[in-house]
Amino acid sequence: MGRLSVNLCGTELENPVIPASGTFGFGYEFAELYDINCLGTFSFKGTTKEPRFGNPTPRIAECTAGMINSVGLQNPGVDEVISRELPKLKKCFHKPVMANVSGFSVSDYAYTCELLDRQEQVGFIEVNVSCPNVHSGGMSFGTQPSAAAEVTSAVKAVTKKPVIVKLSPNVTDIVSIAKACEQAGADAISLINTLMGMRIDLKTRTPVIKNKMGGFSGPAIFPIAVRMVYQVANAVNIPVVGMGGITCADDVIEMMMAGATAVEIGAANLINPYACRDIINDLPNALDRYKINNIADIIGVIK
Amino acid sequence: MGRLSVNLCGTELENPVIPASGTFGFGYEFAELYDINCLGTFSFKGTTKEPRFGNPTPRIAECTAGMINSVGLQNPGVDEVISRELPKLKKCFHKPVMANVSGFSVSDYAYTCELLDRQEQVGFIEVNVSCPNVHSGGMSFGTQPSAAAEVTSAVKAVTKKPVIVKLSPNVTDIVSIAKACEQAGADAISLINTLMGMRIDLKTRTPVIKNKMGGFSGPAIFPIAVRMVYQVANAVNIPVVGMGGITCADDVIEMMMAGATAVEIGAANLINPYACRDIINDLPNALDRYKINNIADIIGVIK
Amino acid sequence: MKQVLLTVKENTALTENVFQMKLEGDLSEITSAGQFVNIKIDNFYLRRPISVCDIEGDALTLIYKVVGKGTEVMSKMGVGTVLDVLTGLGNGYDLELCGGSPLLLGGGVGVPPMYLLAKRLIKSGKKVAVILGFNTESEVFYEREFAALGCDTKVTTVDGSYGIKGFVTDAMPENYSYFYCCGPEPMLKAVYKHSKTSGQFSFEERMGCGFGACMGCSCKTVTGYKRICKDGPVLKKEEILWED
Amino acid sequence: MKQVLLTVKENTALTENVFQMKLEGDLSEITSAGQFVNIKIDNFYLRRPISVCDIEGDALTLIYKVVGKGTEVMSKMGVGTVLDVLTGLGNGYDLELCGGSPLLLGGGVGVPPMYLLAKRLIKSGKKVAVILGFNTESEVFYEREFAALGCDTKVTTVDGSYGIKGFVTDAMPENYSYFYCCGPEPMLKAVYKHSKTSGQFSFEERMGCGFGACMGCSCKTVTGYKRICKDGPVLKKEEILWED
Repeated sequence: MGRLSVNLCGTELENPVIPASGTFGFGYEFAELYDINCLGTFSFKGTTKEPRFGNPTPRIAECTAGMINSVGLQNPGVDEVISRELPKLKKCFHKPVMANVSGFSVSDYAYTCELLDRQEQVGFIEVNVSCPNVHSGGMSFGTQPSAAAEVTSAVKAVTKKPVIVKLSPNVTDIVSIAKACEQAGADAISLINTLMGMRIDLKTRTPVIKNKMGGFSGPAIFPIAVRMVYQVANAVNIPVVGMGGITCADDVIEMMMAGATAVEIGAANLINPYACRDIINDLPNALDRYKINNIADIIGVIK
Repeated sequence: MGRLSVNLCGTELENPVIPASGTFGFGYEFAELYDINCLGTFSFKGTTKEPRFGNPTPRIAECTAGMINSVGLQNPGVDEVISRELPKLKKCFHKPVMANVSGFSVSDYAYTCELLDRQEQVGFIEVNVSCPNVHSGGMSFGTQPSAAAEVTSAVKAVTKKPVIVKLSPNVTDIVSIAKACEQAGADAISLINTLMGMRIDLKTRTPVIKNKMGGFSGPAIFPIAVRMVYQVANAVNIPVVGMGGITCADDVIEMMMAGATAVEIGAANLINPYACRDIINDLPNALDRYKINNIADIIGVIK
Repeated sequence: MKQVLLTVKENTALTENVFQMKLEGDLSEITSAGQFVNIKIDNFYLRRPISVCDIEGDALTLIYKVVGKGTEVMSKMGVGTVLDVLTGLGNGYDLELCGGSPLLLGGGVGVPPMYLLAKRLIKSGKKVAVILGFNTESEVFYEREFAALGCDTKVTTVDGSYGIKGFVTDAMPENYSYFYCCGPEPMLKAVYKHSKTSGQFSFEERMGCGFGACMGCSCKTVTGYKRICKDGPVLKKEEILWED
Repeated sequence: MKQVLLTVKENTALTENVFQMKLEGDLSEITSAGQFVNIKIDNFYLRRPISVCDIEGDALTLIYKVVGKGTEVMSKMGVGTVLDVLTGLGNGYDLELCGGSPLLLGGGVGVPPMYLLAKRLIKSGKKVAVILGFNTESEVFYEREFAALGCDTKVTTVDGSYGIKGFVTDAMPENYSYFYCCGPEPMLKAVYKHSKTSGQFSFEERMGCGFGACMGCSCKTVTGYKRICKDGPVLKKEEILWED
């Protein structure tokens, strides 16, 4: 057990660094660049019951210290993820992986999670509740405690693996939603998903993103993420996985001091494909810099 | 009527540039630097019924492309604002000024607005509903449509001047709050106030801000501001004043294309004390760059 | 893909807003014409993807148009500037299928990738014809360079101020064995319609990462969903499904 | 206040993490010792406030400690770097009340503002005594410079590795007409307690703007609320209300 190891829902992670869903595919593109077994684990591309192309392009907009994406959960669907992506992943990643699941109805979530639960490669199930609920006028599950709890219970009923509920920050009271998920049986909470943002092309007088709005991520949102991780970590008794704009080892430590047991890194992978490897390599120096023996010692030191 | 002029609630502004409350004091510090009569108007320091020292220090934290402040509405109270600040302001600013009002109960707001309404220097009253309501456990007025509407009605009852309700972005559904204020008689909506954020000092293992959390502003939040301005402008039939991370003339145009009739500029004044003057001087070039005749032509061109 | 540091050796204007930048460094990952590099620019979050115009040993030539604040900063970079660049991105053109007399069509900033392609086709003994399309005379660049390679080179301008009046399609010859095309989408569609042979098109899309991770630049093709940055930017005529 | 562009003429280490930077440009707004400047650093949002150590014509001397990423970047700036600087910030020390033999006490990075102050007091014919406090010998700087001005100069180190062992208060003489003090808050409080005369203290606080607009650095005083950046950083002993 090294200085960097943390325990997430009973599983020992070599380090707290987890590439976030949607920025790391199913791993093998990055495996061509470095040995991804250096990661704590990673959260694979958001998977849905049916295959999805996602949203029309352009799907990407640049911002100061960040970007907006409107990919729209493009993925081959759970069956192909299991039949084609996971076998490919098996060749290059030998740790329990985090399966990221999205859905548009409670039953969608349950269906997809049940199938992924059976894959022994899968060590964690991360449930993205930021998706629109087709049965309530497209309102996101993640914006109401009751809806988030309903998804959590349905998923818990079909899996024995740790269920991590990934929350949307586009809410008035993140704590009430986190607590509802905890009460519904969530084994951990991960946050924050992207903030809703928009940019306009002044020359063409149209939104840069074809769907007008999209998810804003990058260093710009880090202070909001730290705040929400702090609020949630101090309100629930389950582990919190912190994410949102983490770019360097110092950011990892700040997020963990705020209350995160592990961290996810998203946009940074897109700018520097080696970001997670570089951060992991730099973490020991950062621990020395701040006189920290083991990284687990600082989880939630801010009271 | 020049290329830059806009009409806000029946008052002609020479240009849409308005320094935001809390970043421009009562004007006279900036009047030593440049003639502040070049401004459309400005929103003066948030004024409350009683004098306030505000929050303990440190009140400021740096972020990537932004800052967190936790000043806590330090101000001399409405009586002294009227007896001492406004006379000083009168010497250097000769346009109708925007009075920014905060309160901790509905009657606070009404009391302060009624007194400021009588000052002929005051051309607009901007009501900051992001403050905690002491009568409902410190929950911000701005987070519930009903509470925001209650403040709006109470203020409208005591003033004949245009009332601009300034909304908090820390909510699930900004549109419902904007609509509630419109129905309660608001003459305009301004947004966004700061996002709640937090930073941690890794060396001391304490929050940088003494009160732990504070209001996050600066270029980092611009995409969120553009999105919310767009959503609100397309949902209400009253003018919207857009703010949040505006730093240059292009940002002004983007915010107006999103639906803003005028814009407020906050944090930028603290980094470059000449920011508003510089932006006003650059706006004509920006209009040429994007082939815009009059700036009013682009208000809400994004549908 | 490889992340390398490249040094600016030259950065000069070819036209009012089209610039040529020569860079030096490890280019080992750049294997084929039609690939691109992705450049990090200080104070901008996303990298700027620029297609490879030419490569000679450790010397890379890029030609880019100033379209926004990022490329404007690029245009002001001095000799000696060191850039963080992701190299060897994209599939590039397939040279196998081109027959004996391929036709290359480039429009505007779609012209540069045609240069390395022409160079390699000629080296492999092909008879190469090139049509370069621009809006007007002041925007024309690289005609001499293509001619110098030994290409049969035609230039078209929309306003007729130089070369043949009209679009590249107005200058397409009767006979060619295959074609390669890069330019704005309307041009691609026109060539798709007018072309009598098979060929390859290079596409543009707003990218997030540029190396296949973010799915930001996906498109639908006959053979399924493809990522312009990784499975493209070059698609074969038979694969293309025009949206709209 | 005035926004000016200053050019770095020198940037050298005085100790392991304390640096001296000399800048050149329009310093017309800097009127008194104890004032500070606020420096914009690329890629950092807030400016960095640094107190004036010395000013001679258009040459400004700053002494700063590397305490974070911003000052670390500063420490690596080369000669010729041009900086956007707000000058002439803060009230500075009042020299009127100092009597014939003022005592100056500086601790750590509280030492630099004492230099210009000493220079001006001596110029006006005062007999100036200076006590410079540091933690240990390796951190000591500017002793010779103060002596060269003609000050009666003492140095204290907490660990006794150099000069008098202890704090500046352990080296305070029996007789002095007035005092000026700058250093960490515990030192200010100690001097406040030990001092037998009136005097002035220079305070530090995290600032937003540095010129009085944002109310980020307010404090309570006997004479009401004051902004450290605009109404301070210098407060008179009689005004001070210690919090906690």
